[in-house]
Amino acid sequence: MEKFNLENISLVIGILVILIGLWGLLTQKNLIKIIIGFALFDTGIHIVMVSIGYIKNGTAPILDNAVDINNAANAVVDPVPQALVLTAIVIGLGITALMLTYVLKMYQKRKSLEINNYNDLKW
Amino acid sequence: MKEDFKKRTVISPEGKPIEIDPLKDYFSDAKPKVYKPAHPIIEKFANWARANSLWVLGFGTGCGAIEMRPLMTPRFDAYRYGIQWRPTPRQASVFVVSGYLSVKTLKRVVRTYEQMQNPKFVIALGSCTINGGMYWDSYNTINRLDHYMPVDVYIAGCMPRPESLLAGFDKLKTIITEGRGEGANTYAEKFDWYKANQKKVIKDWDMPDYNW
Amino acid sequence: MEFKNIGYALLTIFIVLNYGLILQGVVRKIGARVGRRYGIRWYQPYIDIIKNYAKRSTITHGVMFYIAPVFRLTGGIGLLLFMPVIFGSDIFGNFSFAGDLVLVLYFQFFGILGMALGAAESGHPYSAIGVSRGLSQVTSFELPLTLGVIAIAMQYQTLNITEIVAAQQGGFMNWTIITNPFAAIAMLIAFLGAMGRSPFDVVLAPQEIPIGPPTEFQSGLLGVLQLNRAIFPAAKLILFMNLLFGGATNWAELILKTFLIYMWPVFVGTVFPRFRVDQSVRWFLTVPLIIGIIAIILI
Amino acid sequence: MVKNILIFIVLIGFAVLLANVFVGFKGNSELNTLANHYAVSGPEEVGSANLVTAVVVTYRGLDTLGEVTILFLSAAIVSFLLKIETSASRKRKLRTTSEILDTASKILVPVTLLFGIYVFINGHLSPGGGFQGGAIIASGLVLMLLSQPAKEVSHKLITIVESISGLSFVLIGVAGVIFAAGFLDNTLLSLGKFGTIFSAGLIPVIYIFVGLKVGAELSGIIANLQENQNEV
Amino acid sequence: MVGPIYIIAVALGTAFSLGFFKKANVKFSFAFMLLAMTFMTFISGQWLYAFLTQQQETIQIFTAGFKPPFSISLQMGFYEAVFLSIINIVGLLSAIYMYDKLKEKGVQMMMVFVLLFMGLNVVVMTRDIFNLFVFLEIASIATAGLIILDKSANAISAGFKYIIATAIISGILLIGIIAVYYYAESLYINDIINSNLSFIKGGAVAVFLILIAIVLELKPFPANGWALDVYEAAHPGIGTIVSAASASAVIFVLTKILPIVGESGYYIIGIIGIITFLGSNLLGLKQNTTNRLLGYSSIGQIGLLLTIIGLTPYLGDKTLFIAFGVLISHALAKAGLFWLSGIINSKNIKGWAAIRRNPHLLVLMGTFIFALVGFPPFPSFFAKWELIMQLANNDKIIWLALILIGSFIEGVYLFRWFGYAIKGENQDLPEFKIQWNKIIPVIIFALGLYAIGYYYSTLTGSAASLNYIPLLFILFLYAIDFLPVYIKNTISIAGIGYYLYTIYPGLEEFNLIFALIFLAGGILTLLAGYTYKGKRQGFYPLVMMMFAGLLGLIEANTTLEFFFAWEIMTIGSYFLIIRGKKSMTHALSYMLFSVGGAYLILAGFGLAHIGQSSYSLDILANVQGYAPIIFTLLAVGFMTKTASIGLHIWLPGAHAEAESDVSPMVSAILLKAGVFGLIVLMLRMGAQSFGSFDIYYALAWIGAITAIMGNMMAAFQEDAKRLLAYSSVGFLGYALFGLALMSHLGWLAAVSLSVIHFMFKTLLFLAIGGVVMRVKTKEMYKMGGLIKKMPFTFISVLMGIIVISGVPPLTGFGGKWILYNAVLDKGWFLPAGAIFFAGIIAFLYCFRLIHTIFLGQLKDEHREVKEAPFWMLLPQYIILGVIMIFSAFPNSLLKPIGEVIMPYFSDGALEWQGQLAVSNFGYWNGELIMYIVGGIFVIVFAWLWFMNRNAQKVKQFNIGYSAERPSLPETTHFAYNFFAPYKKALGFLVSPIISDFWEAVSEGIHAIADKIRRIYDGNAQTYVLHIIAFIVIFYLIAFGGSYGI
Repeated sequence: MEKFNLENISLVIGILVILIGLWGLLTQKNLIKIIIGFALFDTGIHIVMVSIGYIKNGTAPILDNAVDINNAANAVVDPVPQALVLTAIVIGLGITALMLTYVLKMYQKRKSLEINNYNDLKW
Repeated sequence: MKEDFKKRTVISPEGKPIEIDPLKDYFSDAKPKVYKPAHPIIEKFANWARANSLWVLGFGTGCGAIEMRPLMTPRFDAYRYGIQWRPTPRQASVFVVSGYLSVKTLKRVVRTYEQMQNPKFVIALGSCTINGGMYWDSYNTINRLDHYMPVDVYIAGCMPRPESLLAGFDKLKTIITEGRGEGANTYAEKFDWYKANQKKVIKDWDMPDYNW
Repeated sequence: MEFKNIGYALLTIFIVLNYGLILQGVVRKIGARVGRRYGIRWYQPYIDIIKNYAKRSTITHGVMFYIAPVFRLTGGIGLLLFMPVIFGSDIFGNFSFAGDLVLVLYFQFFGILGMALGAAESGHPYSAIGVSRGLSQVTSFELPLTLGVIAIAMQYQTLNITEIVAAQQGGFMNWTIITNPFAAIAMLIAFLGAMGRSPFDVVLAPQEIPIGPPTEFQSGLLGVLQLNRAIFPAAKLILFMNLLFGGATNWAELILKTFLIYMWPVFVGTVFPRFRVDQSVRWFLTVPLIIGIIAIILI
Repeated sequence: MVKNILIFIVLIGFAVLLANVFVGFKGNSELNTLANHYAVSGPEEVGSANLVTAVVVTYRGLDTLGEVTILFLSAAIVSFLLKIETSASRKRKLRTTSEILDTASKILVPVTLLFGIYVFINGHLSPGGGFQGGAIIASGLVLMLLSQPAKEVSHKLITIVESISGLSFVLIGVAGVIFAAGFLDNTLLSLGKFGTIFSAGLIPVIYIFVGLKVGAELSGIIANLQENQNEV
Repeated sequence: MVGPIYIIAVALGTAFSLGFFKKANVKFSFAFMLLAMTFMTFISGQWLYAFLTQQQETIQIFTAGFKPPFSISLQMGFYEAVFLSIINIVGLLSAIYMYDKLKEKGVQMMMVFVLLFMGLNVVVMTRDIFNLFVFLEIASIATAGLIILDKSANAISAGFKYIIATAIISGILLIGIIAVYYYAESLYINDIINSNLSFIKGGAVAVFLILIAIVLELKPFPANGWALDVYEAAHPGIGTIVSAASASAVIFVLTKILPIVGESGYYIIGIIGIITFLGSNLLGLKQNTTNRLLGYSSIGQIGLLLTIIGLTPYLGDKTLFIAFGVLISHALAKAGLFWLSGIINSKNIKGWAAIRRNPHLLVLMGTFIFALVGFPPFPSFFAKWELIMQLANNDKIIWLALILIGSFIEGVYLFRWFGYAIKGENQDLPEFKIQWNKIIPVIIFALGLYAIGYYYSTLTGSAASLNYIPLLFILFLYAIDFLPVYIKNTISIAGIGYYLYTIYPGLEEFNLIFALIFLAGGILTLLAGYTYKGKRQGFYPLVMMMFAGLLGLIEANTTLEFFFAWEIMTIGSYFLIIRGKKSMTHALSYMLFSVGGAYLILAGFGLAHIGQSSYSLDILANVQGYAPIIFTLLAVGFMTKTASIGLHIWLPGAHAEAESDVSPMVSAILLKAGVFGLIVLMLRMGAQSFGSFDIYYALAWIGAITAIMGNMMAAFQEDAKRLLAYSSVGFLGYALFGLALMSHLGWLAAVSLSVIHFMFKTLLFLAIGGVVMRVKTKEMYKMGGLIKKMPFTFISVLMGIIVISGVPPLTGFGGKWILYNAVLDKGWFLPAGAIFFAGIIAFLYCFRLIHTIFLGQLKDEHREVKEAPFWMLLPQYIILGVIMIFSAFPNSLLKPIGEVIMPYFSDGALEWQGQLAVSNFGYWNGELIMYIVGGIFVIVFAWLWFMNRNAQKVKQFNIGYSAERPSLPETTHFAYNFFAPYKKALGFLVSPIISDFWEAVSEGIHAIADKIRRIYDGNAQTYVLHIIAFIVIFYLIAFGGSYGI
């Protein structure tokens, strides 16, 4: 079965993680859990990114002893998504840190982690 | 005096206070004038017209007023003598005071009389206007109308019948035609006397001396 | 325009004034006779006018009060003079060359407006109430009148009164009342209102608001108004005669026709009791209006 | 409940959307032209054995600068938001640490820091790099703060490290514009011998600054968050 | 030249260095940051200058020494330079504006601030899609940081919502990017464009994801609750940045991305744009919170921009002109308003009444509001004009309509707000003080709007000939506003007079007639201005603006000039109206009807331009298709100014509440602009009908009903000026009726009635204005008997009402007579009957006016009232003189007008024999009538006077009062509810059906808006759900399930 390749499986898993993350983000009422939902969503995206760059039977794109420098093009997986995912992870980290900080501050002001308590601004 | 006729201060739109003396500001206080009759020939013609065009203002405060209405009916038909009823003193020439006059009513009668234009004639209807009639000793009615205004014709009776009224009008006509209907001038000439009489009975005098 | 026209005009005024006064007396006499009374003398209006002029004293409330009767009489005389009184007569054609039917229609208001102003100047509340009623009523009956006039003007393709009369010559079958009955009916109903007789006489309503607008007028001022009361209805009668009944070629015809036309409001007035203003306004804007619209549609 | 059903429906829709995005995905059997270029010419052009590093630091150096900036931003905002205004009268109730943790951390923290430094210095040769190294350094700090919660971290030091390394990164980039072919041009330094530590041009230098900077930034964030802990 | 890369370097360097100054002097840090911002602005400005003047080529900047796609590249072209300049200028001024805040909050926020702008700069320049993502993230995070500048609870929770929402959006963007990378095998935008992803299975969806994510960054309705919270909670300076700078950058990104998507992208963008535009403005209606309202407006404007971008395929090469005009107006105006809101510091828009304390601030606010709504001379005006023209040309009628509706709704709440600012009544107004650093940016942007507006007008080919001299004169008057009133009045009169003198030789036909009405009328009414003492701040520029507009109408040769003038006139008159007492609501409804009418006119002109290359007004004469629709649109548009029935509800209040000498301007003069418009329209378009239904017949009926209703309403008013205002409504009904007749006489009647109406309405408004000035009330029943105190005014009013009522011998009759003849000529009898009915109803209010004010009983407090001031009387008597001349010699008025009409309608013209006018039906000799009536009058009067020369003068209570006597003038003056019986009979006709209708419409829309805005429940999760749902729904719209699994 062509469909059950490694990359396909990880892609689907990635998508599922995205969806699960979104579900958590949308349904949980606790702010921390919402942030966890977001982290899942983010991670799912990262999985998807890495899956996209996978080459069948490729190895890590590091030209050390394991890879022949002249045959590198046929031996390694795509380095670009890996580079991108690195950036994306850092960005995700920054965002998550900010979210946590905001929640911390919100909690300090109101002593509540319930998202419904922060509806003052609306309409 | 009625509250409305007392002096008051109002604020003008500019914010300045204005003293208002209603009796002075709202009513003319000119004295009545004596009008000389015109040249006899003209006057005679005018008197004929006056006699044949009697516009009546009925002052129906007493019981006698009820006797005036039949004059308009087909039975008596006063119109044929040139007698018509007018609802405003400005246009009427004959003032029919019917019946007793309480002090309060007298005030109105005087005012109405003064608002009529010269020449004007007064018919006093019923005994009450002559000597007080059955109310002669009442605390609140006057006994003789001619102390307060010149009366041209008295019609005696209690009540006088419409026929008497017609006779009274007829008499008035004669008086006018003969040029004796100068009541208005008499009133102006003896104004002070009439006023004094009026003021004697009307205690709360709150109007100008002559009501134009 | 020549100066002799002024002379002719004075002649017309004189005739119509006398005719108006006599008509007034006669009509009242007739009214009395209907009521089984003897009634006034036919010349009583003359006496009344003389009497009023013979009054020795007069009061005035101010300039407009003084001018109002002048406006009123000017309105009446003007209305008369802007119409050809006798068809085909140079002498009694008056100043009809100055304007047409529209002028005549609008000139009616000259007097009304002036009178209203004078009445208001007197400061008498009842005068003002009378004016309010009068104007309300005028506005309502003018609508069928206007529709009728438009219908007639379209029928004859002219606004020139002389031409309208000319078109009706040659027997009563040519009269507008026969040739254009709806317009004529609408106008005749409006005429009832214009004459101010019962049932549309709540404007004056003697005793209630003493006699409405002229309440404060007396002596000579009232005399002028009385002159107008003679001329103005006569002028209106002449107008309707010209428009609906073929005009008149001589004074006798004029007197006969106008007298008969006058009987119409007199009869109605004798039979019907008084309308309140709101009732008459509503009434004028229903039945006569519909008739007027029919007249317009049928052009 | 209705809301959850609604969310579910929307997510189904979103799933369909995602499925359709990748409906054309058939896996790769060989590198595409871009990746191929990196794999083939990368070693010559950049001289980095780690192709990912080559891409991250050189080919897509601007992204990396951006990344660093994002972390910097986050750190700045966190420190701004969590700035303790009244430090003098502040009381903190902190958990006491266990003996084991305390002892272990004393051994492990220096090792961790050292490892972090190793990782970013060798970023062009082996898996890892500035970010990874920085993160490891910051995890050392976490360990330290776990064992000694009351320890005051010098924010001043963190800031200075952060600023200096950041500034250096930028200056290196500008130097590329002035002295070489473009912003963040790697060939400002010679590429050296492929596969050795002093190779790949500027990459190790940049990665050192990145590592320091990331370490400092993450440490700053952690320290700030930790200082807000258990505040009365 | 300094390379663009230094923008990044300087910004980053500054940000990183700021850390060193942490404990050092904050002022120094700020100066450092400001220096960096200045440098960034300088770089972008320098490039812009190079592109503008030196034909600079677009350059690519490669990083790392490699060519794309292998490395990230930036691009600097003309458009990049423009956007960078806007963004950086906004940034620089924002920094100055937020000086104290940033200083207070310390260096971190300065770092964040600089980095935000660095992010935006790179976003504009980058050509790499992933790099775009990274720097967008920088911008987002920096924004999130700035949101919490105040550290208030609301700000932090808004910031949290913002982060979550943008994080989700960027996640989606990231998914899109990675998929695109897979399909296109490159991250370089040019490569991606070349790989035509739209045709690849999956690729299209991937591209769609990127597109929708970028669009979501622009906060489309309804997936924008988070953004609104930000606008509301954050510092106004942040609002400025988000709405002006960030939005500009993202819009630019969108234009970069769109080529990847291809045609279908435009379609989606267009739909999203229009939904956003309409939805956001609709919800804006219910807002009372200043910053949130601005937020809705911002989003609305962005929606409009999206729409424009979406319509690119139809707008062609005009897109840029249009989009940039809208964008720059939005950016500058919105920035200015946000900044102002920071100065005023009132959360509620009602609190903005405080701004009145400083009229100059009010001028600034007005500038921004008018620029937003798209009034001239701002760039948005020209952009909107061009937009409508192009849409019409491409037959996009629905789009055209929707855009106009949206713009209208936006105008509603903006002008409501502005109304509160000018006229709102609020007891506890917030105090504010103006700091130099806050006001300077505002002033710069306001001036920028004018400058760009001027520049834009030179770009518009057909607007090149716009006449700016009157506008300069206005500016001059604004500059000398500190002088006393008599100097300014003299200058104004001289200005108008001189201008009239210079243009007089070039005028002919209707233009001459209306120029005389407008300008001579202006001079006459300005004469009354000498009455006023003191400075009368702000009055003269506004008056001149209205007259400039009127003048422009006359001088207009092209549709654009006409519309330009129309809008200028509207602005001027709006301000004049709102100067009156209690005029807030009236001015608002005036403005709304004006704006609505203007949009109809715009649409009409747009449709008329289909298939035309010229912009001349004469294109109306040969339109290609849609003729009846064009005609109806334009006619209704003009009828909002003539206040025809249904569109009249603004008028009475507006005219009644205006100042004494403003009422005649707006009533006697301004309304004629509508008549003029109708004349221009009818002359060119001629007869129009829908199938067999004659539009003119409908117009005639509208005119007739307007006349009846206007007059009847007038009869029932208690307020003298309101009465006159309704009378104007009625009279304009006649004019409309006359025009609709489309015959010589009809037009003669309409034009002469317009002239006459101008005269007597000026007369009456001035006279009544003088009375009101003296007695300080407008309620007629509170006056009475003033004839003795103000005889000259009385004479004016008397003559005025005689003219109104059309009684011979005065000139009003002439109009009636012509109308009669015209009707008979035309044969429309039923509406004619209605018209004459209306004419008779006029008696009611005429009499009432003169009776209740001048006749009857004088009131206590008016015993010492003086005659109206000389300068009020002078224009009245000048007019009176002219009226008498026209009355006695009607051909002096009618003959020239007839000759003007002759070339267009020659049938049934009047024939003049001296003063005798002869028509097909009748004849009329005004002079003779005058003599006859005068003669009779004099004779009768002389006789009466002779008879009664000795009459006794009596006083006001000397009346026959049923033997009693009155006691108070108040109870004796019969004035209140004067026509009670008439009301009883016909009052049902004037039941306020029309205002009820409009009220119901307005309330209904507000209720809908209120319901819809409940979707913004303040919960971050809901907002995320909106985002996801938005994506899914538009996915379904875009692909319709064509790729279903």
